[in-house]
Amino acid sequence: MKLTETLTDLANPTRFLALTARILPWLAGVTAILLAIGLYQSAMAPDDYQQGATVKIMFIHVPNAWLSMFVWSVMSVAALGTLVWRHPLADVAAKAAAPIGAAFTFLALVTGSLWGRPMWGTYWEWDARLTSVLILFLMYLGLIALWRAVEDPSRAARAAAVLTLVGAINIPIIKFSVDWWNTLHQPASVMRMGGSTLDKAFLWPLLVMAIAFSLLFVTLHLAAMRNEILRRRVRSLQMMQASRVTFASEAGAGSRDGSAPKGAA
Amino acid sequence: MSALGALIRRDIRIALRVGGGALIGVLFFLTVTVLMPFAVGPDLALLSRLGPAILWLGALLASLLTLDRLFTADHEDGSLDLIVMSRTPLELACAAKALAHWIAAGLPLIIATPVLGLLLNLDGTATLAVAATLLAGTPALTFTGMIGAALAVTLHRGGLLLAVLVLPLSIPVLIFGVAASQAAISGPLPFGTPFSILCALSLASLVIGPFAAAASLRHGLD
Amino acid sequence: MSLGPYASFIVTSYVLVAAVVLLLIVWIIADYRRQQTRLKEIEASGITRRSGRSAADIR
Amino acid sequence: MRLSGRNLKCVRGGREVFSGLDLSAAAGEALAVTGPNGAGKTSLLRVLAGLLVPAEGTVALEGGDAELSLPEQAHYLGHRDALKPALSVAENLSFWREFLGGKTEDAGRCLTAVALDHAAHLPAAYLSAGQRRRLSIARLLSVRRPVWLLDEPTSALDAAGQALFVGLMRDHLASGGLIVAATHLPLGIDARDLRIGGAA
Repeated sequence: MKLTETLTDLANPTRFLALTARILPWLAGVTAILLAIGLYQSAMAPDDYQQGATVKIMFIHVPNAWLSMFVWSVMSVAALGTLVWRHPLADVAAKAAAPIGAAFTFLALVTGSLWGRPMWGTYWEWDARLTSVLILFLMYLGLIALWRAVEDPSRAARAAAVLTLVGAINIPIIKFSVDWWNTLHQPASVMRMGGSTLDKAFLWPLLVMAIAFSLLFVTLHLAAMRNEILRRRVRSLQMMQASRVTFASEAGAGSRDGSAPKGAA
Repeated sequence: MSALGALIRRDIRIALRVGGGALIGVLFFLTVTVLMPFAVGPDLALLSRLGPAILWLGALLASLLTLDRLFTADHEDGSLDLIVMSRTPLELACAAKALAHWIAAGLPLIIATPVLGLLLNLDGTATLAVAATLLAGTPALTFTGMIGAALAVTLHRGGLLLAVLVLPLSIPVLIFGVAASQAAISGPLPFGTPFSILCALSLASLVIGPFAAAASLRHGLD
Repeated sequence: MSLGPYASFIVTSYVLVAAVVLLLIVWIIADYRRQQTRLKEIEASGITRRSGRSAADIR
Repeated sequence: MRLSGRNLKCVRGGREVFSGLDLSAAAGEALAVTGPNGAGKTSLLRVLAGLLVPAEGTVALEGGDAELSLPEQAHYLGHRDALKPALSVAENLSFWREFLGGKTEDAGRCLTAVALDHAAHLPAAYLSAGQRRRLSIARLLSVRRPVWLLDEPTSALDAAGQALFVGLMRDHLASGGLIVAATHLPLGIDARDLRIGGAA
């Protein structure tokens, strides 16, 4: 019977929930401390001789940009888990990561355009790097739409896994094409974000912030996975509830006849 | 009145639930708009000149493509039979369904316009003008598109056929919508003239759409 | 610490990041609470998991 | 109150389904429309419901509410359940209750009557075919309409569900209602037989 299968599948997630409950508070604590250190260091970092104080935007822009790609690779690994190993936690991980990844990608876009405004004079320039991030953002939204379009999560998981992997293969191709398209139209680069050599004074705060944001993602992801597991538990219990109603009514149908609202109202 | 309220509430609720298509329209709008610069090039001056036209085309396609299921879903599960039989006039029921669709799928397009305006290098006035024309014009798109959606039930076909049927009908809306936005940005016409024609088109479609849709639904059921 | 002529951009970007991250956290916590109450409701209606353990129990 | 059809002829897709059909049913009476597949049972019900226009003949309801047409005083229970899987059981029922209007019954009591009260807050997507049919039957109870037009009403129901539905139909007839049901199974209530397409 399908129901028992679903319930045995929950056995493994149950252990995951126990583990999550134990480590989440610690993870959250470490994330908060690292974020505080990172923020302090970025506040204390000197101004760049070219960009002045706007370089401070880099300390939050770069971690978000890094996460936008990192989350997609996490989802790709999870997609492999869904398609190849059929691990019950894999599609939970993939589904929970998508909105978080979309949020970080959105932040990368917004901070990027806020960083670019003083340089370009407009909020948005079809700069190769930002444009690629924008396309990535659209792909995240498409993935979320796919998850929302199908009611049965295990059916949606297969489709989403295929789309995630195709996306992972396509991202470098898109990146390359956008670079090419961009240089075709604008031979001279408008600006070079960050520059090639990074001063040590910037490197440390950036590194701390990157680690802090990665930990933030791990924390949020684990919590979101826990929610997703509970949501599926609610779903399977509700289906059980729906089928039990019929059994109950079979036993009590005779007596229920009398309780029907009498037609003459 | 409470019957129409119930219909509007139900349709909006379904559009926002899992499986509903309310936000896919906005995503489509976003994607189409982002595609344009790859075709015409990233020249900001050019983009800001084409901006209103790009946004209008995107909104037109987005609001049309989401209309596909307006009546078909109700037809497939038998709800449409009961709606036709009910004491509520079918014309009003059609208008209520279109209104619910516009709230769930049309309004988000207008809310997304400022963000897309930023991507196309439109300044504040231009974005405001495009958003205002879309606010006045998208009801016309929904209510004329509804006729096509009703025909799709009759013909047992949707999708591209619907687009082919309805796109020619929406040409006037497109002309005056883009004209009004251009007038607000660069002139020389005053903004008011094309804008009031746009409003008139919307009002006319509010009347024509429900009657035409109801007529084709009545004859199309079997 | 002076932020120079572009202080508003720097502050806006930091505030935005904080707002979005807070929003994510609030959404996740609210979602958790919602699932927990639903599980408790179902349990109150007499449906239990096969293992016999409480559905809302995550430990 | 009397529902009558005179000299009805129905043509679908260029093919004549039935012709010269007369029928009549009085208040408190049930009419069981029987016949082989393709004889036009569903078409006849849809003609009565005003969803199909007959090629010839007339349908009339005498003694009902003079302000309202026959379809507006009738419930139609078709093959399809008119339910939205995304909405909960209670939301589905209360939508039809509000939309159909007129004299209404308490939605909770109607769900209890079809033994779905425990499932009220569950999404309709989780219901089985029989449960979906029960929910549609709850719609007939939630809004008072004198005429019930039923198309194979018991097909998806189990024995308990059929027994329950027979009780509900008896109540409806006892309160002065009128039933026209297309069926190939015994209805379980006293019903006059109307056999169509019998020659085949």
